Amino acid sequence: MPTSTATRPSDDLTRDDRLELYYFARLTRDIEERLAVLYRQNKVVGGLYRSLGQEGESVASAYALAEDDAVAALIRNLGSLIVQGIRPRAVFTQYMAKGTSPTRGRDLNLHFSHIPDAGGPIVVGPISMLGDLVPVMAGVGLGARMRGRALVAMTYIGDGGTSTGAFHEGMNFAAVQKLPLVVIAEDNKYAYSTPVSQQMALARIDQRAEAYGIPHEMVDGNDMLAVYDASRRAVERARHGDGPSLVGVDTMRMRGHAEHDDMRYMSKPLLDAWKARDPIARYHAHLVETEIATETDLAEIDAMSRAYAEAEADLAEAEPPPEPDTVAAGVFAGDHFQPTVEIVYSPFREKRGTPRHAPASEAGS
Amino acid sequence: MPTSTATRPSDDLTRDDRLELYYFARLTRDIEERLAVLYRQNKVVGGLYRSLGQEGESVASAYALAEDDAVAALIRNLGSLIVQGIRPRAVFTQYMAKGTSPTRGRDLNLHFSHIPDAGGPIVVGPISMLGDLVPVMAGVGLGARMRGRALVAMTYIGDGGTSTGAFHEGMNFAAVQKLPLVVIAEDNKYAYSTPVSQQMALARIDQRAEAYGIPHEMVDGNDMLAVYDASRRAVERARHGDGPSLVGVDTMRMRGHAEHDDMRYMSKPLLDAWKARDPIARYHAHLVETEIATETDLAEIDAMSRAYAEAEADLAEAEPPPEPDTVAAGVFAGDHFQPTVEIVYSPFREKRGTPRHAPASEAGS
Amino acid sequence: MAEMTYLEAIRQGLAEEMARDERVYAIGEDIGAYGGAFKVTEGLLERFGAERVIGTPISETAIIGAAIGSAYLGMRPVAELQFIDFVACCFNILTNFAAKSRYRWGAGVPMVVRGPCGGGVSGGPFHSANPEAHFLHTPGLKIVEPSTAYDAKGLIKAAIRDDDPVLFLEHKFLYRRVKDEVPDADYVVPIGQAVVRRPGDDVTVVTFGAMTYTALEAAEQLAQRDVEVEVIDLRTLSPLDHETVLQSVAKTNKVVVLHEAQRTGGIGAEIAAAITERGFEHLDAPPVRLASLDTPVPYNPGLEAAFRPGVEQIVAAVGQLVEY
Amino acid sequence: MAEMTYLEAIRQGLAEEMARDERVYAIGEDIGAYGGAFKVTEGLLERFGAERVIGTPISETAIIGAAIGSAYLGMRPVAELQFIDFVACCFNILTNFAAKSRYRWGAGVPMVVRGPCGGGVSGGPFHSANPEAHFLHTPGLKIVEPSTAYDAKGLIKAAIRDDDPVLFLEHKFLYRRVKDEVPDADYVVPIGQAVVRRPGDDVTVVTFGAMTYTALEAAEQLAQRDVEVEVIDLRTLSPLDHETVLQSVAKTNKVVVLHEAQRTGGIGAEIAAAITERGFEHLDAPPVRLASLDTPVPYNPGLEAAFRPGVEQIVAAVGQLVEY
Ligand SMILES: Cc1ncc(C[n+]2csc(CCOP(=O)(O)OP(=O)(O)O)c2C)c(N)n1
Ligand SMILES: Cc1ncc(C[n+]2csc(CCOP(=O)(O)OP(=O)(O)O)c2C)c(N)n1
Ligand SMILES: [Mg+2]
Ligand SMILES: [Mg+2]
Repeated sequence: MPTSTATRPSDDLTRDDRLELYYFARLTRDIEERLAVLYRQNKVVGGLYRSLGQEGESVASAYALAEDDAVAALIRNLGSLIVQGIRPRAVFTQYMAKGTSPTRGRDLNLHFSHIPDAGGPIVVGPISMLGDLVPVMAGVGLGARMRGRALVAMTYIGDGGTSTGAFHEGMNFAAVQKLPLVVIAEDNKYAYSTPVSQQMALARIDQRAEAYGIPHEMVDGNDMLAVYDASRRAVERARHGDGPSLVGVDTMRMRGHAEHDDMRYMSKPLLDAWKARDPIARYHAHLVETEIATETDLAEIDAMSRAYAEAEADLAEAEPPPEPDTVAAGVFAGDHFQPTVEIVYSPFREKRGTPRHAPASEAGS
Repeated sequence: MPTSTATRPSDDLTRDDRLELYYFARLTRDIEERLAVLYRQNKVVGGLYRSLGQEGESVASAYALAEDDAVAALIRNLGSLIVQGIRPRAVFTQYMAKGTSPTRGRDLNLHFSHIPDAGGPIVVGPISMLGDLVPVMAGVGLGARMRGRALVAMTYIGDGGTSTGAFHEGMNFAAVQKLPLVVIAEDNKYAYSTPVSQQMALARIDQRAEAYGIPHEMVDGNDMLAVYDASRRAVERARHGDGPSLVGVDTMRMRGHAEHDDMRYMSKPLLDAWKARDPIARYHAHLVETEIATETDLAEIDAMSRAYAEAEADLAEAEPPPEPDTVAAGVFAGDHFQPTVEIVYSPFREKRGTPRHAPASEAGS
Repeated sequence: MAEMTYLEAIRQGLAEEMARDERVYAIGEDIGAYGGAFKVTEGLLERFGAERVIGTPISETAIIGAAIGSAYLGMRPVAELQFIDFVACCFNILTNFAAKSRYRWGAGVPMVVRGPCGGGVSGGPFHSANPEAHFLHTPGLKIVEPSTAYDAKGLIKAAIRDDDPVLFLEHKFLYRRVKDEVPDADYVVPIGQAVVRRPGDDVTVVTFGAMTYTALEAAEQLAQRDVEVEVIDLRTLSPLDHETVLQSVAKTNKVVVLHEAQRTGGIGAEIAAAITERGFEHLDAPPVRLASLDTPVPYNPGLEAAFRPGVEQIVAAVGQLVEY
Repeated sequence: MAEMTYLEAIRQGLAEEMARDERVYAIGEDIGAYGGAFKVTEGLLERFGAERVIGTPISETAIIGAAIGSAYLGMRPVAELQFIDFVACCFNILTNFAAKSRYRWGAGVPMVVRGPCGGGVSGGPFHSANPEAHFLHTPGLKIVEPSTAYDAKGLIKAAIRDDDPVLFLEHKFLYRRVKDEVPDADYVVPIGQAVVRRPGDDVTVVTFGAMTYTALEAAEQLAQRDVEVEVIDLRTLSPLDHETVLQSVAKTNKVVVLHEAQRTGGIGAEIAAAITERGFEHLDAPPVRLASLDTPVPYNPGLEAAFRPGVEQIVAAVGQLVEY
């Protein structure tokens, strides 16, 4: 694992960057905590799928992207959307199937897109069928190249998702075409109830990449800076025309597959062991230890994050359901439906264009 | 490449085994030569897909199987069917869409099965969609295990076929379930017109296996004994419960994709270089050099093979077309259609049960 | 006799077949320790062991491929798709390998592919599919969809004993909502037989699955207006039981074809076309199709309700037919 | 005006669109140096370069996925499937990702998926598919199938300019057998419009693709018996041009629906059902469906001929309708 090389991309992160990373992880968790409350109140339509314990890797990997790059999140990658500026309210309205949600109540949770014509972050939503985002994001990379845009496409895949044919075809195509694609492969120990040992005969998920001849590395997924470093290396390779990479993250799904899951199949000792490795707590401790922030600084961020999540949830709750008579519109072009998602910036940047980390050319790669 | 280990499985081959191997390769080529004539005479219905230059690997790999094992051939693996005892006439009738063909004229070329209830070789035919035979043969291995049969399932995949999602899913499933599956992956430089470099970003096809954590090796596909050795090692592993293996064979498709293919995209120097490495000529030279056979011995086999291929072709030609009114029968069970394929034995064994190579337990593995 | 849910009936039918015939086994994602996403296979792992209750990677094509290969070796696989929507991921191997095998080579593929279908539970565009029309056009494949616990058990047994591949659609809305009497004795519900759920002389409603209950509810309301609706539950969708349908239409002369999948290209087209072809002389009015809108299945409950046909539409359509 | 084959017309239409709009590009297996299995893309690599004529690995799902992703970035991919049969291998990503994208998110996927369909060339069970019915039931996807060179060029252009995914079925039997006049000027054949190929008052035959010629031949024979058949070539299969069909049926009062795919669950069911629904009062006889048998496509030419509907069956069916 090349994380021991002398210079780490994260060395270039400013104090604000580091605090922003913390904020994004916290906000991700706070949004989900709020969703869990709404779920228990029966205000979430359908299921709730948490990323508890994995917020760090989603946030830190997406943090390696530039503002105008493209990201495609799976259900447990809320953090990546928060980093790219998706307004939390949009997420709440999705879960509550509101008429003003990015899908106008037509699809669930993180299943939404944001594809501006030019400029601004690109978000491609998934379909439920796992694996398909890999070829689609390879296509985003291909399209970008053809349009002369130097963007990088990042997406995620679970240990389970790597077993799909679509994953294979997409990875291989990206490799042959040397597309600017970064795939974060999350070994979170389970796919629904299936342990990784029943998913693949591999000790390390990143070995999947060997079949495509693409660079890969495995990192501690609960060490946010390690994830950032590996992702950043992969993003730089992609940006410099060196093709796709796969970053394997070793992490743990700390809840059941969904909130309704009884978790009976999950190993208790494993859960306990990983509890001690909570990515946010670890990063918190790191910030304090390295004197980048005081407990008070972080408590302030915590409070800000929580208040924001709650305010956004409240706004979303007040939104109306969709009008039933809108149901048939928008199957084909020519209809009026053109959803928008509001892009927001963290208090650490506040406006578009403020660099959130050292520019690509200066980053250690 | 572990072909340099002290004992090679092929060390155990008897003189008859070695001559039989030669005979099977010759017969494969002779059948195809005859098919080419029939094709030019417009007696073949549809296309003709040759295995010229690859007969050696199909024959030598299947030769590592036991008589009652299961094999699934692709279009260029006629040799493997000949080894397992499929009567050449069946192949000719298939190509000529005869009513007495194993599919009664319903499907083409090597698209046929032979699945005896117990005992005898199992042949599973392909569908045209590449890749699917891998999960299906994994299933044959699974079924065998459940039925308490110690058989090994072998199938083939082209460089192109390894890019399909079905290949991936099948390999991974076989690996996780430790199924008795051997996959021969043929790098024959092209998939239709697509060079391997546009198919995968890999120098060696066997590296595909890395994604599944299964043993693999790469062999000179035009060295019949090398192919036999590697296949035999894989077959032994499978038979002993050690799960699937992949054997990569480095070979060359010496004709176009099909007889109608203009071959204009094929590299002439590459073709010339491989011409000098013809597997049958090389094996012929080896047999003479090692004094296992004289030129005369081999000329006799040549003549026998050619005569047999011609006689079988003539028999097939005389067969009737299917009755048009049989067209609707046999979609569901309860219909009368139950095709059979005649299993024959080479002059080197002549009858079922004659061992064609040293029994599994004694073979070097 | 025991009262049990639709879901329990499937589980019991599957378990009985596994006990009866050691060639029967279950394969699918999360079907082992977890008992499947909907718990249909709960307890099977404990009872039959990991050799016969095989949890798989997320690989629908491998699941079906493994089922096919093992069926060639004499096994009788029952493959679960976690949601029937994922059948899209194995469309090729199911329609091209499994369904065409017998016709091409005489090699039957006795296998059941089962999974939860249907909407009404806010599943959204990828967890609400009613895919029968995609497979109706696949010679070699049978399709069944029970609406009662009795039929669920009888049909799963029939499907497992069938020598050809059967797509077994389980309506997830019914899993725990429907409960009825199921005999203790071994029985099957033969594939290919529809059933009249409610007799009536005025208008026939042909339907299946969860819509059977919607039709019965509408029939109840219409009866109060002295309109007697005959409700036919097809149970098997391929091959269709044209006989039962035609007999009813010969009596009522008016028919509504009702299903939950989208309208265009749906199974209703085949049913309506077949009725017209065979029963034109009996028809006093054109067969009316009631189905969902031609959109993906929307997630929001209000939208989904607007998308799907309901009691109201049936009552209205029957009312119009009566007037016709 | 220039006379050219159906195949050349597609090639020309594609090339013109690539020249007109740099966002249009081609992707598929062997479409580059080899020019595609049927040579439809011959010369495009030389003219437009490897950046816009992308040969791919054997990965249909990756082809469609790449097309979708690039379409999100503003490109207009034209994806070739070597045989349309292989659409089964990307069924999921095409029907679930591409077709549902606009409805869910408002993100259109302007893309053409084209490939050779159809039988009559001894292609056997996996190289003869007419898959329209599998996709008719997919809201969000359009389907076209030209029967003339003129339409082939006009429709490929319309498909490329369309803002939604279009499945473009090219009948391989027609590739080199059909030749007609194609204007030099830029033109499109609008998606959604059927055309009357031969006017007639007695019986309507609704068909498309290669069967158009079979129908015309039958009409010719029937004319000698003073039976005047009106032949409608649908050209677009989704959305269907019900208007043109109904107008004809209102005149003839009798209709044969003819297609090459298997009968059960075929597009003929939808057409027949829609005619009955909307035109019941005009019908003097039930719409008759003529289609292939419900089996996989057999390989042997004699079997395939017995499998497919031919001139004889059309003549017989029309004859019966006239007598009805
Ligand atoms: C093709 C496909 N098959 C099955 C499912 C059902 N399913 C949804 S999530 C899930 C488990 C996913 O596991 P993994 O990829 O490891 O991601 P994680 O939930 O652990 O983040 C399954 C089986 C699906 N979504 N897609
Ligand atoms: C899924 C699928 N896509 C496309 C094809 C069309 N096709 C038939 S053979 C072939 C090339 C196969 O190449 P390879 O796997 O390398 O085998 P080879 O012909 O070289 O032996 C292609 C693209 C197919 N059969 N299946
Ligand atoms: Mg996981
Ligand atoms: Mg090849």
